[in-house]
Amino acid sequence: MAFVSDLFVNSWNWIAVQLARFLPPWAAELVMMFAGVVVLIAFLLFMVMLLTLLERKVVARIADRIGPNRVGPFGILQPLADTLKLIIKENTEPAQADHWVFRLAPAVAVTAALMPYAVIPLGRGMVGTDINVGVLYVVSISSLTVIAILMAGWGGCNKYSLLGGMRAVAQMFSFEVPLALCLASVVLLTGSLSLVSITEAQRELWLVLVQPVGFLLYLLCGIAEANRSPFDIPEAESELVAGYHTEYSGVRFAFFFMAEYINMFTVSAMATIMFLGGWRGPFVDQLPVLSVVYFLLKVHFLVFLMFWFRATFPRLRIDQLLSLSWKVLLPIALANLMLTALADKVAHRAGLSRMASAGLLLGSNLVLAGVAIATLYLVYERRRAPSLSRRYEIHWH
Amino acid sequence: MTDDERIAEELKRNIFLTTVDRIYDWCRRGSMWPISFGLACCAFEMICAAAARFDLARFGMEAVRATPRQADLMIVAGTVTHKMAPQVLRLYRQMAEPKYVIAMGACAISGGTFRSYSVLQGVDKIIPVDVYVPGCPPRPEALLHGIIKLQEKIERQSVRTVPWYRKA
Amino acid sequence: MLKTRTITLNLGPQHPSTHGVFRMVLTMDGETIVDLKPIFGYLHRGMEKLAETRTYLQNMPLTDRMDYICAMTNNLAYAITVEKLAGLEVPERAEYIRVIMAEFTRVVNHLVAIGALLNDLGAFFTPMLYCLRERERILDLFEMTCGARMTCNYLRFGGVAADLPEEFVPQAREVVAGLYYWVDDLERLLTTNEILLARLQGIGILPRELAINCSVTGPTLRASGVPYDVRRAAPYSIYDRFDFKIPTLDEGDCYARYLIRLAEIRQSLHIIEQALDHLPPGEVQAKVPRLLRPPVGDAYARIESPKGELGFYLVSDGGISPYRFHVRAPTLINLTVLPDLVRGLRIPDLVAIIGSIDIVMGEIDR
Amino acid sequence: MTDEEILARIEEHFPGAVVEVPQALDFTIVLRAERLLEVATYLRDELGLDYLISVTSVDRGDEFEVVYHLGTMTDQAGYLVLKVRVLRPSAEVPSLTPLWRGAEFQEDEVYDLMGIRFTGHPNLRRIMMWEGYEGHPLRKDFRPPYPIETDRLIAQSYAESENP
Repeated sequence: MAFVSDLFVNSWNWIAVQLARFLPPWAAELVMMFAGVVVLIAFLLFMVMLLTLLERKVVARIADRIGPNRVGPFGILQPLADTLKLIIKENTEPAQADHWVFRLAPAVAVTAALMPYAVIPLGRGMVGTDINVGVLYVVSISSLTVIAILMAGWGGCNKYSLLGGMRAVAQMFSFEVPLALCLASVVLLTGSLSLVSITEAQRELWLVLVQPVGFLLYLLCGIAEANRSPFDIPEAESELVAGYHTEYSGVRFAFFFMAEYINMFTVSAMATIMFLGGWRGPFVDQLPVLSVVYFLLKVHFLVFLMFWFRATFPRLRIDQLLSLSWKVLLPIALANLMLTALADKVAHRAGLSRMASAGLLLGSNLVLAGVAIATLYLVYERRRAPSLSRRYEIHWH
Repeated sequence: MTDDERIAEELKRNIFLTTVDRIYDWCRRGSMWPISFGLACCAFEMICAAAARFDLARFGMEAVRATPRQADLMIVAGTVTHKMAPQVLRLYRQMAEPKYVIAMGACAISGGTFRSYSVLQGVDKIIPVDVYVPGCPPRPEALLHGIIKLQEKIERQSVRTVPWYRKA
Repeated sequence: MLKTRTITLNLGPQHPSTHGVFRMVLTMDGETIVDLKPIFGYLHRGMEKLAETRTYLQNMPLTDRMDYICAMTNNLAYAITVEKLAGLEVPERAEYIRVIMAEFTRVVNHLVAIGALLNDLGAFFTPMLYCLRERERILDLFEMTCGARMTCNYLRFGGVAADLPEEFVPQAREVVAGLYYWVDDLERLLTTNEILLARLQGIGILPRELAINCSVTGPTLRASGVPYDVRRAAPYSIYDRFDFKIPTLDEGDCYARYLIRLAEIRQSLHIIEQALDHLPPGEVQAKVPRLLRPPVGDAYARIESPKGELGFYLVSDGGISPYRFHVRAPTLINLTVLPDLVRGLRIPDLVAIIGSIDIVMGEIDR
Repeated sequence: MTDEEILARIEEHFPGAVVEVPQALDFTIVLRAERLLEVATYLRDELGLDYLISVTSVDRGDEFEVVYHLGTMTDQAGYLVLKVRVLRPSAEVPSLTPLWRGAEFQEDEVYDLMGIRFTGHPNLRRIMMWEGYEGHPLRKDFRPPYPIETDRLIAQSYAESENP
């Protein structure tokens, strides 16, 4: 029972012990590290497949359809068929392409997407390495994706690709800033940059309960970072054909596809860790194997939100998107950070109990939300009033 | 090597290839992504086929790609005019192998009712067509039937004989 | 100072949001459109020439394939023109049936237009599929009456091809009631959506004077504040008997065009209800010679098709086929304003504007 | 204003502009081609016929007829048919595009399909067929050129696929 209760960690340790019997310690370490990487990548590939299937099913259900159901029972083998097909498909390359850039871009995209998982705890004790600047690492690595997209946009020698690449750069740069600020306020509260300790810090209280504004902002910025609808303008299908991956086919396109879904998973995973208590949940201390289940459930809830948005919302325009980031999200994120710092300090000085300080933080956050919404309403209504002195009243004749 | 051995050897190779063939055909059949390419009236029945009542997604085909590079199937839905023919050809060439073509509707098959100076009398004059779906326009069910026929056709293909792996 | 250059971007003929094979050559400064040159003709099927070699009745199917989303109104326009040319009368019941069909077609077209507009805005398929789902219900009615979903070929000179089946009226009432409810639903989903407002309001403003000068018709014109509707201005068929209102808006932008379509759907449903209530019994087809030979002359007749004023100009030399067959295609003429609307905007706006003008290449190129 | 009044006004202001008023289903005025522009300007600005419904053309053997339908965008409005006849060899008509931008594509179409040139049109081009296409399809004596562009393309395509 003890073994099963923490199945993954225990079996991992067991293998390590077995290896250490006939290998020198450094070799055993190396093998285990390699195995860890392989297992992680395999897990992520499985997740990508699951997500593609889920997305198609969810979007289909929202649109009153059935979704894939022919390949395998209930269509669960659909992603497998897609993957295999993309692998055997021809790799086209435009004659005028910047060949090296064109070929490297997919690899860079996938690498950049995979790297954050070195530090993300997927369950209790299930983390590649627990480095003490985890948050910083994830934020900096995930902005590497933009390089891959720019490479793809440039390399394809296609105007649509180029436009898509340019849009992606603008978009990701602008959303990086408020995103980092949201994470900063979490770091401020938990006092650590390590993702494991941040999860530990939410033992009693999920941070979403004291930082609702931060959570929402993070989710918005995260969706934009992952280029998901309604912020999917770099690959806006109805405008730019397929955006930066217009010229890619076969495996290379599959890589971009994979990178996009892994990014989506990363964003949800980070939101879960930072705000939703990571893998924490009831009975997790008695039965640690549950932690993975909790983690995946929370992540998939957020992913489901993204699918939902995708199926219902129209897309924003690029300038509207950027002004949303710089003029709305950034000020709110800054104010959130300052207010959190202030409230935290006040709570410490006054020596409030944990619950009381949490109440104070939540209160300040809600006040911020109220002020932000009121300001936005005033500003936008006033702006709307003169330039659009329109009331859209239908005259009947 | 005796004949028996040779036969056994050959058999082994074939059995291996058959399994490869099965997987090869299965994955192409299961995930045919059409290019979003509508020419005329039939395009609308094609869109209807993707809508709630007929639901093309069941075949894993709702992943309509806007770019020819990522598409496997070109549904020529509608009249191909002489002015459009070069672009159709070009789109077909931009698609990556393996690729398939369904000629949907009378116009794409033979020019249909438009026997006039500007209409190409059948898209098969410029690109090879795998399945013809008659009708003006064909009902979405007819298109689905055509797609199933194409899947059957794909199932009978073999890695060794498909044209796109042959050295020219 | 950095030197910049404009780039030329070819949108189409194959592009996800050109609604067919429409090509636009854009001159762009970064993402801003400096100029636009529309290029048509990728679906030019030579209908007008073809029609000169076929009898009058044989041309009816050609009109189905013009604006393939609203076959019934095309039929109606053509039938009215030939009836004017040949001086034919239409029985009462047939007129009512025509009106019912034409208004259902209007609903179908506006549903498709709204769905396509949302699709262009990037609402991944869902609103489009909802619209198509409702459209199917109306197509069922068409199919029940004439056997075809899209290319109906239902109207005849001096009547309609067949009487309504028995179960048509109750089912039509059901569909109408369902649509009322569903249009409200659609409004709840879309009309106040903040992203939709941001994308559509103030985009592609078409001034009233420009609209008139460019002979723009249909919902696009009415969204610019001109209450011009052929059904009211020059009633054809029996439109003078129905109580309906013409909605107009003063703003003239994409959102106004969207609202006009929604309003017109409700008005059409209202007309259908009245027509169903007063549907008289009797013949549906007047006595018309099987091989029609209209007297020498020419005639122009027009109707308010869902996309604008659809007119046919027919010249007869007394023979069995028209000497000249011309279509006044509303969408071709509506597109005149496109370069003016998009100048200075961006590609996403262009896509929204095209969606809101509601074009069908089959009619533009013929 | 009734059709007859309009005709009277035109004849009063532009003596000699009206060639003929034929019997027709719709009230029709046949105008002299060179007077078309001024009459149309007058009709638009003075008589309020501000809506150019359609522009089309008919091939009548040795002459072409260009047909304009003019109306207003008000209730209870009829329309007026203006016709202009030009002889086949020259086939030139003043363009109405400077007056009504709505005429632009329609005149392009008439030029493309019937081969009537519109003088003063800002951008007269083939709108339906491609540039360099021979002939004007709607003329009665039109024979499709052979082999046409696509045939060459097809031949080329086959040649490439056989021996790449």
